[in-house]
Amino acid sequence: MDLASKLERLSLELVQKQDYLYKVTVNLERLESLLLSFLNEFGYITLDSINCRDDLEDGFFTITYCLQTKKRDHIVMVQTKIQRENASLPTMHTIWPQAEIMEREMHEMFGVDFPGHPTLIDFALEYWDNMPPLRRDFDTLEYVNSMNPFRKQRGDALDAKEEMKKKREAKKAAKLKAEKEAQTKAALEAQNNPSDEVKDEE
Amino acid sequence: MKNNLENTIKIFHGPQHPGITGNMSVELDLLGETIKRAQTHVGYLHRGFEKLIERRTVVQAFTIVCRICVPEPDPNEENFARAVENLTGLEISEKAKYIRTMVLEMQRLATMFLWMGGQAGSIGLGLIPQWSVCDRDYMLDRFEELTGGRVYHMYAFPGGVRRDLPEGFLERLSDLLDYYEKRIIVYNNTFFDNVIFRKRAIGVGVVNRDDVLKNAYVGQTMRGCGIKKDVRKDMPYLMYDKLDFDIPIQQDGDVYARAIVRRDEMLQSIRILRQIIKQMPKEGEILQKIPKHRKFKLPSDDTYVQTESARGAMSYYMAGDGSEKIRRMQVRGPSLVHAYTLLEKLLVNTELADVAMTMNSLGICPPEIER
Amino acid sequence: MIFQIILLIMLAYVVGFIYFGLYRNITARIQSRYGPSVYQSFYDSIKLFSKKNTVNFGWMFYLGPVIMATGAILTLVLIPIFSDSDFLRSVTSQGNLFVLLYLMVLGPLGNALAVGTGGNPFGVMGVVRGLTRLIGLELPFYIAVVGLIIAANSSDIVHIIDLQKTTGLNIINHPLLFIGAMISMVGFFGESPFDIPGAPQEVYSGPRTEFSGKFLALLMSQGSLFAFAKLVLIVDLFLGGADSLEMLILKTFAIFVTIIFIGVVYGRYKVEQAVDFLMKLPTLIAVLGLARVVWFG
Amino acid sequence: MESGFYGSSLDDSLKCKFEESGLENTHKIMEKAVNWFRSRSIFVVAYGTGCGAIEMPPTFTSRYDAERMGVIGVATPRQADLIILSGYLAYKTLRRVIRTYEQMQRPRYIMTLGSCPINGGMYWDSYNTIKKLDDYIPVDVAVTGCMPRPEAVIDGFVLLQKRIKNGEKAGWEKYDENFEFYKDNQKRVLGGHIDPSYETDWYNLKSGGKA
Amino acid sequence: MAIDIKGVLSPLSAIGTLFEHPKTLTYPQAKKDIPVGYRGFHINNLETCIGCASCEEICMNEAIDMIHPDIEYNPKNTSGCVPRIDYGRCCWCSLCTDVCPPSSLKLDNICTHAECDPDNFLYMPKNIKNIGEDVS
Repeated sequence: MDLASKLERLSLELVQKQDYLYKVTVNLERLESLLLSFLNEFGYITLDSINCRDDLEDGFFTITYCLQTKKRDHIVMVQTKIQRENASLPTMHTIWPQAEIMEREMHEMFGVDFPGHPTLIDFALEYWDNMPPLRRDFDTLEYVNSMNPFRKQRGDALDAKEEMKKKREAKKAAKLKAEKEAQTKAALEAQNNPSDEVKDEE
Repeated sequence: MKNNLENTIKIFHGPQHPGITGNMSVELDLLGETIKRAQTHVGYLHRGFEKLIERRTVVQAFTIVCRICVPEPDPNEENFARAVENLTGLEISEKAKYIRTMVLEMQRLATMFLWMGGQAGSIGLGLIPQWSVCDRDYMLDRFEELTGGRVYHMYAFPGGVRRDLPEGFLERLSDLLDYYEKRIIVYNNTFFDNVIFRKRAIGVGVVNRDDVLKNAYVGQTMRGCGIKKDVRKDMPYLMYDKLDFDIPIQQDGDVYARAIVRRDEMLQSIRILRQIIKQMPKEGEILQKIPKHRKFKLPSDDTYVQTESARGAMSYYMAGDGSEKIRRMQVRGPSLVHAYTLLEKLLVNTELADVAMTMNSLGICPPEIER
Repeated sequence: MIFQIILLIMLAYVVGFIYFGLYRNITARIQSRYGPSVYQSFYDSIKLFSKKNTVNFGWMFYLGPVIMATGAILTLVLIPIFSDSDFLRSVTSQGNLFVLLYLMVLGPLGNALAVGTGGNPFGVMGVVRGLTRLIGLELPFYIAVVGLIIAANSSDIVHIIDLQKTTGLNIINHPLLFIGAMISMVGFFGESPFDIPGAPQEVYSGPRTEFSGKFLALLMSQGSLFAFAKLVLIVDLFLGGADSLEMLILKTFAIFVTIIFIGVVYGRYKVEQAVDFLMKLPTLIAVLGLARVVWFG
Repeated sequence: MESGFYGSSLDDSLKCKFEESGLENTHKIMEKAVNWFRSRSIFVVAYGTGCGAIEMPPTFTSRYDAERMGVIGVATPRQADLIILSGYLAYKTLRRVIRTYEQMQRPRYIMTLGSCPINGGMYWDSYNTIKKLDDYIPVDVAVTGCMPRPEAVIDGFVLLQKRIKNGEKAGWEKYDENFEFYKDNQKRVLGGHIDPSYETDWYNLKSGGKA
Repeated sequence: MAIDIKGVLSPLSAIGTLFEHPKTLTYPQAKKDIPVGYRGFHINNLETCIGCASCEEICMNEAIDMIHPDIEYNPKNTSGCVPRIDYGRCCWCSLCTDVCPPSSLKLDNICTHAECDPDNFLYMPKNIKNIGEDVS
């Protein structure tokens, strides 16, 4: 592919993921210039989307820009990593107008800052004062439990595993009991009729 | 710039409004009836899908994705299934591919009928919604037979589809297509040729052709401007490379051009469905046998899939992390850019009466903007 | 006399509501469904009268429906219902077409007054649209009426009816005037393509947005009274009036169904498109009719 | 809240008047008649708060035609008797719903569609949706399903009509009686911001940023 | 002033529908046949249910509770519990029926349930052997 050689000159590797999907990984310093050269030199004029992934364990966000040419016959993902703490990215809204809304969403959902972005305000949430919700350390279930009570009628629910164990134990106990009873019965019988046994022996 | 907004009154078009497509609102600054500024507000439908999906395994997340866009769930299922298949390297059988293609095209027809109702309703032609929603219902009846669900089908499972075709299904579908062909002529007479619709729609909401490619406008917005692009042709998935169909285009870029493109696409959908009915293999595995009771382990990798929905290209970004759960799934539907970047621009200097019409013709679906 | 007036209002009320019910049914049939019961409008109006009102915009707001109802009732009383009987003759002979044309505008003005105090932007917008549309509607209708007055040499409706008995129906004698008047009558009935004031996709219910409960019921009642009055007016002017109740209902129903058909199959013009259209085509037709009357008798 | 003149028939003052003149039976019959008319004519404002919005068009158009039962769609909450909340409610929507509901005139009813307003539904662990709607506004009829078919919605209408006809205690009366309870719940979950906010100065933000 | 004659006249063809039969389903009176295989409400064959709680495990809505039934059930039931479904949670995805090892849990094609009290949506699946048999 032509793009691969072009990128090789920039010492970047183009990886083919699927039939129509390619990926370039780049570090944050070179991101802006690479996107500009994608737009101006390589002919990738469409910014399809900006995706953000929270890699909590490694402590960074993975940002993916998906670009397409005029022909729209393949997609190139330009991927970069930014620090999770005080995350900040260059804004692309001056180049691609649609980036404005994508970045606004990312700001709200991940808390990524975009210096120079004009409208970094609420996108979908209203009066939100908690952690940005799509960060993976935000526990949505805990938040729900603190805000909203569920219905209480389901209190009689049983833990099936426990019940299974209980029943198994009960069965075992019943079996043991039965065995014991049988034993004691036998023993009792033996005690009650020792004479018979003796007689038998005789 | 600020002087423009003097003497304007501010009204809210939505969220509870008969002229809005779903639950969103547009804040309008009006000078008389002329709009001086428009601002989209969403968030009334935000559920945090992407958060919910992170908490679920692949099998569990499968049932939730179709809710992302309510009027047309199937492209979502298809995208999700294909993303999982890409990540895990599953191959699906030819019959499953045909069935999925068929479901997608059926969904496209159903969505188009619903759109036609909305578009006609937005100009006060109450007759067409009554007819077209009923016609859409007949397609939902077929879905009911095939998938067991009326609106949410939950049918395209990663690795195939969940059920085989019922007996005699293809014949009944074929009958329905005959009926639809007749109906489209009726709609052509009563709606597309209607003098009022032509008068209202021609020259309104004109999209600038130069913006289209750069700003990632998709679907009919793009094809109404004379740009012949369609994911089904450019990056064919499923069986689309083996099927014969055209991409209808119009040159004007206004509401009427988009309506005509949609009408022609309905005819193309019928054409595709007829081919599928003819070519559908009799035998074939419906669902791949997945070891360990339908448990998927996604590798720590990412992928990006695109499907042509009835309103344009819909894309999913999906990444796994080596466990059963999905690390991240991001939805990029066609509405996001249309509702913000495009709508806010198009509405300026049009009239209040054009808002509902323009919005409908862009195919905006609020639940998909904010997930 | 008072008894007759009350009888007339009751007749108009019943016929108007049943017509409204039929309107819903016929529309529903064209939309291939059954539609509500014919008496649905009665149910609606009684239910609305029984609702509690908790909003208070002041007296002016609530006078609006009253003014509108007054306009409707006066219009109704001044139109001769039957051509041959003495029913209400002494009242109708007091009025002539000019008074009627004035009274027909009273309703929208009362509405404007009320909605203005309500302060709902959608209501105000609807009223402005309604008044703008009225300019367009009145022109062809007034020209047609003037043409009839010239032809009959009198502005008395009774005279116009009587004249049609000798010269033949005006619909045949002056078809151009009839077409012009009918097109604007579609607008007076608030039907598509001229239903812009209350377009739900744009301004909710337009002028009615803030009205609820009893006042909405009053609006609906006056609407059906007024609709009946307008139908009778058209019948009197162009179809030679009616000499019996059956004839009246037959003729008004024919006009009504025509209006419904036009309303169902077309969409809605924007307000300036509507005025533009009304100023051009129907006005042209009416003017041609007028010219024909003036030059050829 | 209610002024004498704009008040209504069949409220307490009227009842007193009837009772004073010894006409309790007449009042009862009148009330029954009015209840019947109320059940035959239900004006609906359909607020598509969630997925259920997709089943509203089939219910109200020619396939299922709810209008034949006297259930008629209107545009504004002022004229409506019934508000249909079709699906889950985000917090942002709940603010608008409360406002819409309070604009409706009594008697007013609420119908919810889908399992989400009942106990969270499939968004039970979502950070942005309401789990138990009847804590915040009184629900008269709940229809389950995901989504409920139009048949189920019509069943809901039939149930509501039966309730109105029998003169059973409706949600709006509960809302008036337990106003404090509902308001407290609303405040708890909406953080005091019960009215929607429309205060952001978009225009200055944009031009200021880009200049 | 050009007049679009076709555009004016062709919509009038719609009036012909007035004389056609309406397409409406008069629902409470006339019911539509819901096909077998529709994902409606749950049924559970207590004779074969083994109380394994697979359905509870797969349900991501946590809609399924295992409780002791009032009536007679399968003696081989390992836990003595049968599923009860909260219809304030269920989304009728039918994953629970897919994973059911003895296929005792199924979805019927009955699917309407309206209730005044939102507390009454805990649904005990009907004890039916097969779909179609004894729906009472």
